[in-house]
Amino acid sequence: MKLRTGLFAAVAAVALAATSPVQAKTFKFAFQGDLSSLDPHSLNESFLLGTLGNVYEGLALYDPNMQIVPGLAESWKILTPTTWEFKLRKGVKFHGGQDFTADDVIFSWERAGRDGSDQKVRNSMIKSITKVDDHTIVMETPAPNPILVQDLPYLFIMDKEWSEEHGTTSSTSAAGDNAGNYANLHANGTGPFKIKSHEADIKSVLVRNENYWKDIPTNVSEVIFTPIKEAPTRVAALISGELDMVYPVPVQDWERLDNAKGVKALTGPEARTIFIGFDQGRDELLYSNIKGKNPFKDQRVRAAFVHAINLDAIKEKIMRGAATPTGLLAAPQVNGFVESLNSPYAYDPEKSKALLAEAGYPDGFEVTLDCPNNRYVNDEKICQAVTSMLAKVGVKVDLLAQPKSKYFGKVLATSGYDTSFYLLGWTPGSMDAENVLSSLIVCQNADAKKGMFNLGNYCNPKVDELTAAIGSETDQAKRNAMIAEAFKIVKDDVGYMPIHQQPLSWGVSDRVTVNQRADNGLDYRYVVINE
Amino acid sequence: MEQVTPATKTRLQRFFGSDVWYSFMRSPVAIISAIVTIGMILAAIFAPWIAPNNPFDLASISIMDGNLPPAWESAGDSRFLLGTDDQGRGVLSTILYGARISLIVGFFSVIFSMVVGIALGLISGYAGGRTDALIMRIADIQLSFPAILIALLVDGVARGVLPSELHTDISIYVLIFAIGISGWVQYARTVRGSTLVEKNKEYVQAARVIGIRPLTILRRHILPNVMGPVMVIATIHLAIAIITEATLSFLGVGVPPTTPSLGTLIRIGNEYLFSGDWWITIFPGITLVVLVLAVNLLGDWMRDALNPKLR
Amino acid sequence: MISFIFKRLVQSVIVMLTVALIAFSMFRFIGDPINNMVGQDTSQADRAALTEQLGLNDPFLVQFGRFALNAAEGNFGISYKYRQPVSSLILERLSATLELSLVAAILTLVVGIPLGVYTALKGKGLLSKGIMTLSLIGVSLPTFLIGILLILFFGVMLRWLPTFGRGDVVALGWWTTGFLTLSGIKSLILPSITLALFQMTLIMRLVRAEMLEVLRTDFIKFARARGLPDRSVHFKHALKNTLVPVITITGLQLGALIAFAIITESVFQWPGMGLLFIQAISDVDIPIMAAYLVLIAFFFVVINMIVDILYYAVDPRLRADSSV
Amino acid sequence: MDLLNINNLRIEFPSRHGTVVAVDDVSLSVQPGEVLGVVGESGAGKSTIGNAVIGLLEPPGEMTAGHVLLKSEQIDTLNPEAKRKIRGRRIGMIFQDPLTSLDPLQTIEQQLVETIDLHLKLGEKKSQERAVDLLRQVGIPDPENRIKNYPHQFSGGMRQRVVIALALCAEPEVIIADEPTTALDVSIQAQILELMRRLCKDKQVGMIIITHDMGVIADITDRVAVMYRGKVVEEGTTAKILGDPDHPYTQSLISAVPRPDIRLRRFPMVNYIEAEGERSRNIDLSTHWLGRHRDFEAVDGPLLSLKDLVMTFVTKPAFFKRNRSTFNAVDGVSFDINEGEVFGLVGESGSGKSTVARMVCSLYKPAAGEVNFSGTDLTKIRSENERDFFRRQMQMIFQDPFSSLNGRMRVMDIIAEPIRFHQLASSNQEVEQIVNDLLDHVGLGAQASVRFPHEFSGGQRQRISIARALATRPRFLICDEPTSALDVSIQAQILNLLKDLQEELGLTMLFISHDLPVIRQMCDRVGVMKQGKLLEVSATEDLFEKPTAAYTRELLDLMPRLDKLSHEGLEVEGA
Repeated sequence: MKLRTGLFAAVAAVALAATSPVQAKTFKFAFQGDLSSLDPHSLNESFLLGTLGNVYEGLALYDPNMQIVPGLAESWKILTPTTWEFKLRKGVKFHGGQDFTADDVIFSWERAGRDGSDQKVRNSMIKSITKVDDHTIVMETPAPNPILVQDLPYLFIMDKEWSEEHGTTSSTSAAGDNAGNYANLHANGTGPFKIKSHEADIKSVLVRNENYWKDIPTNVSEVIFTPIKEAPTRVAALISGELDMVYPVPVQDWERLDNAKGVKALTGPEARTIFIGFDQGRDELLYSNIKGKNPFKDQRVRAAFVHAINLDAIKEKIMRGAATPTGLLAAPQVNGFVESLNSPYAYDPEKSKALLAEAGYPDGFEVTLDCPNNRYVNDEKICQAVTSMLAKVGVKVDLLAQPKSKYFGKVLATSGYDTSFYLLGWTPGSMDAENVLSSLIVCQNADAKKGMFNLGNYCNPKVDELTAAIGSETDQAKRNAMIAEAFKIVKDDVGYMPIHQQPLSWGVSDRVTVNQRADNGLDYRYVVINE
Repeated sequence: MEQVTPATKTRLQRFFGSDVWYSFMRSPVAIISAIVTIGMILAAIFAPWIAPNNPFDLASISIMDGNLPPAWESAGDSRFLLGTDDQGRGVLSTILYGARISLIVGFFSVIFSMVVGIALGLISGYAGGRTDALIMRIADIQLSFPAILIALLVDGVARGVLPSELHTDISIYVLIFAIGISGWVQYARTVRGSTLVEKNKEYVQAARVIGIRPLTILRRHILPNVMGPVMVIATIHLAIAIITEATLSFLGVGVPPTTPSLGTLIRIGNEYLFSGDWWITIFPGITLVVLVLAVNLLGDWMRDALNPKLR
Repeated sequence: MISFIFKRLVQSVIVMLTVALIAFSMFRFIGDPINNMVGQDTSQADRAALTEQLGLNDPFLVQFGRFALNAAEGNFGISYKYRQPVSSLILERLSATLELSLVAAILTLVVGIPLGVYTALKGKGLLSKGIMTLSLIGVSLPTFLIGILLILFFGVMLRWLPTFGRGDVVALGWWTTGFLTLSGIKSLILPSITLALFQMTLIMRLVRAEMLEVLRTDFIKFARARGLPDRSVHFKHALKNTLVPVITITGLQLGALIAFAIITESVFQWPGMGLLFIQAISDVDIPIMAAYLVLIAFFFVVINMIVDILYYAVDPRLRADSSV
Repeated sequence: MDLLNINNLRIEFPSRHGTVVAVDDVSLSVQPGEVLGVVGESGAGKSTIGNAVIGLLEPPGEMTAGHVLLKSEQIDTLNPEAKRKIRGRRIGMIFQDPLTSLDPLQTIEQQLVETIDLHLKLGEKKSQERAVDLLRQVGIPDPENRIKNYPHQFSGGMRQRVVIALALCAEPEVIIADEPTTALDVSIQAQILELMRRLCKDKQVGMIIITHDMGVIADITDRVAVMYRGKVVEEGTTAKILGDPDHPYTQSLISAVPRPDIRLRRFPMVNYIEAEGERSRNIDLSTHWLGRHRDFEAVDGPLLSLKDLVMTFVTKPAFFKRNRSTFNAVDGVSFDINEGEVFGLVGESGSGKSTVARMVCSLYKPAAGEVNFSGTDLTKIRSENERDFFRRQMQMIFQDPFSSLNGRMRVMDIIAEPIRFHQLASSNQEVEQIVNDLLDHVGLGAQASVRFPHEFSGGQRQRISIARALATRPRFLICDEPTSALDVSIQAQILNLLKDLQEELGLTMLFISHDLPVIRQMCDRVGVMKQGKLLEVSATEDLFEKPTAAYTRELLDLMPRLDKLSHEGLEVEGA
């Protein structure tokens, strides 16, 4: 009996310890996917970058409205069109206590360019970095680049010392050794939160960095992130009060969230454009019944496709009115957005049929549409709707919807762009149209790391010329005019089939106030727990 | 009219005169479940003729009809009795077609298991010795793994081996194979057990004394006598196969959403459960449960009827 | 007894080797392991070096031997997706799955066996018929549907119980437990019921069938003819004899719980091995699949051993010292 | 005062085909120290009476009339709890199969002590002492130690002793024994019967023995009630019923019992229960189908000659040969059978006699030795086709009429199978003709051919078996316990049929039985087997009159004494 009482007391004590409200303000949230690594250079993916943006920082930061503000660099100035000088912030310490210096910037830039890194594009924007003194550096770009700082928030700075000490001088990849890359599971940044624990696909706990260099609004002392794959589970967990915030929330659940007590849907337009691309590069499509030629090389076929799609129906029925149909690959939040080009291609199935007949496919043809099923808002459903709409003009689409890991494994450069017809979404990391042009629209050029995400290799030399010029044009007005011209060409060529700007769709408890950034990023700096 | 003597009864008459039929006619549960099962099978077979619209004909469905509630609700549309899903497919029609796929997968995987299981069970039981030991050891090992796990593994392996563009087209065959291969052990063990009993019965020895060759003995004498328990297992297995298919589809490794089975429908509908579009998931869910329940009840009754000592 | 255990051990080793062979074949022949490990930029020479370094050029048996030895040490290589050692991924999730399965197993036995006995003894009663009908409905409801309905009812509508995850867990060394916190225990309720329900009905029906079978035997008839009271006939003689065949199948079913947890974990976002496995399947993360397979086989082998020994303890006929 | 009275008992079983009256207006009584035999063939309703008396009638059975009095106290109307208290305490029960009557998971002691303590409330210690004492009384050696054993550690006879001890636990006034010795070998049977008789007299217990076996009746009972179709047709002292039966059923029953002391030419017509059927006799073998193709080579010497036959069985299977343990079921058996002779093989269960039969017809492959049939060693034949030639000449009739016919096939197909296989007929029409002839010949009639086996009684099925065996026109017939599963009157019919066929067709026979009286009726020469060895071979009359082996003498001594049975209507051979 005595033993039992003792045991009970011990259990109770442990239970108490685990549940007793330490003066912690804990913010719990869930996302549909996992934080796949803690290595800041391992994957160029929005969620990873957004989350690690609370742990690591770049030379510049986004403010709540996605405007660039100084970060680890106090200030910068353009010396020549291709050289910039950055004054680094003094007195900043990494979580491990190391000082932040110019060497760390140079090391991190180099690391981003090494094997295993997924940030090689950001590395290649800079030709060299010269250390002037411990807190001054000069960057040289390969060509004039007026928007260089736009790309700096996600070029995260790691501590050189720490990295070398733990042998993680190149980014995490799955190569050989069983020990794994140290930075994959450990982090040492300068950001406002530190990683307390990270169990892949189970839970990550972050705690406040009390020595953060800047005053920030948040009163959160601990953040618990749980990946929840199933949308209904996610929503249920929010409604039942277990979580403070979940995202994304299925658009059809907005009404339900707003009606439920203590929670609401937090929505807004995302800077992400969803579009469908055609393989226009190959002479014969990989996945089609048309042999010996590529129907997508014919502008009329592409035009027929875009006119067959009823974007309003997709908006109303699949997105529950929550998307903005578009005719442009850049969203309104993106610098260089062109209002006049934003109107979608008209829905006109008759014209579509006529164009197909004109191009020599009166009975249509067959093609396979590659589609992710867990990446974008209702991605698979959009593809299904497109499939059914194309069926009405005689095009038989085979839909291959896969989880994002497999989908990206198939369609990206890694597998040699193994697709004929695909759905993709894009948010320009720099929030500038140039990123859209150079990633999605210029001809593929593996050496120059250009057009890397132009999976169908749409290629128009005029656009390439304009993009090159845009890259080095510093006059904002001239630059925007050139961007508009390039987008006009793409639109006339029907280079892509833009669908819509997808909505941001968060579910938030009334207990907290969060800032919803247009790139779907959750910045803990602005999370406030209401009393 | 001449009296039919017992000596000239046909097989059908024999069946209707049998105790099994008698017990069937006396069990309302069995009758109802048989009617439900047969009704659903017929509805699935004739889905293309009785479904109000064809959910697989992409050209005929319109997304503008999407998310309509059942016809009796104010926003409902009389064309879609049970409402529509987000793509504008009538739920009633998708259920009919979905049940068709579920039943196809169920039936063929059961047949697959049955053929493999009976063949191996007969061989194992009749041959004995090392053949028997080997087959039964394999069966034991496989039995260590629940069917759902084996089906998942086979499915996973198939995904790894086959090019991804094939997945949609052959996913149904992969499913049939995966569920089928996971179920043979039960048949094999039962058939082996019965074969061991039957082969020592004197009618088999009589056939051997006559000189009948083993394969003929297995086919003509033993097989018909071990089919009773096999039919019971097959019925119960059908229910399990349908559930397994639904589960795999629910987990996202079953049939693709363009040709949804009941499990896929529930998975799709599950996303709408909170938004108030309950009909997308509730109706397929009810259909699945009713179908499986009916088959289970039938199997349950059959086990009791064919095994009179259990009553 | 010793030789009996030794024999079972040898059999277990054979089973494990067979399963390891299947797992290894999956790992080796599905997709190119090298391709899954390196990036697109890796040169042909580096690939060749890695192939050599990993020993993928060695004879099949050598490779298999190495795989088996590594597996025996718990080393299953690196997950393609997580870029972490599979063993650490599994270890993080092991306690979650085992705790869930354990609670479900206890539920299964504590509810299933008494209900089976009750329905066998009171076969004609209304309650008993009701239980039987309910059990059939239980067997007919797919696990995932049960889970969804439970979440909807108890989590969302009533807000009584958590709808996902394990709640707060306490780490005891590498083992994390949810038993020591209120939220951990609350979190266990819905998933364990979901997981247990199907097995519970199975066990119940099995116990009922076996019990009915035993009740028809001559020794029960003889026990009644000696005037033994029902309590003794039912529980002393019938139940004990019922349990002999039930033990084997129960062992298998309890093992199955661990694997069936895949579905439950998926519905409840329970951070266990099953969730890891199901995601590995959609990602074709072969090292995880292989490791999971071997681990499940290991659990089964252990459970089977325990069952055999129990069987041995319960049934005197198996003990070899019988004489005439 | 009667100890137990059963008055006008009527028991009904409602069923789909209407209500079956299992017991109809039966009245019986037992005195202390008296053994009452209830005898009848299967389905006579005798076991139902026993169950009704102890209140354990199996549903849906129902006692619709009559009452049961124990010492003038009516017990059938008592409540279930009161009935339970009578069971074991005042009425003990012994069932047929000792192998299944004991709980396998409890020691003998646990089962005995539980029962003793329940009824006599002696407490643990006293109950244990009594349990040991009881075991000693029923003749279990070393009871102090054996009591700790589990049932599976006892042999069948010992287990029946334990069952009897359990029935005696609480000194009941009445014991009902339902076929107490049917599952036992004849030597054990005699011991058990002796034990029961002694206990009955010593303890002045009233005993009802329910049996189908006239030998048991003759051995142990004081009075006999003969049951037929639910009714008691005749009741009286054992001597009267056996020696001078009044009722025609009893007369036919008794005349059908094979006698150990005399050899009959044929059993008298015993068709009280089931018509023997019209056989087409006197066929002319020179023209009839059965006579054709009988062009077997004549043999010098014996038709069948066995030399040092050995058969080994695996008792503990294992994947590797060296781990297996084996025993020799047949160990060096040699004997000859001459053309036209009926050779009997007799022995208790497990003596290896059936194994010999199965080796002769190649169902088992001998581990060693020769099976010479018309000069060819069958064990040396490798090709199946070559073996078919001998299979045609050699057929077998099995013991169990319920399992020896494939229930899924019509009688036509069953009998036609060997004809078709050996291609003994040129057309389907001819096959059908032959099958109908055969059915006629075994007394079933051609109309039987379209029916299924389950539509026939056990005796009729055995006739179908015989017809199938004859379908290859064999010269050699093996009969493996062909009548041991049959009621005694049906047994007589089948034995008659076999005798007739043997004479008509000049068949050579190997006749296997555990039943010495049957052997005496059927065989010309007899071999006695024990534990795989052939102890002696001699002419039948010599064996019965002057056995050489000690074991044979023992067997003969243990045979039930049937000399009190009426000889009326019997045609004794040689007399």
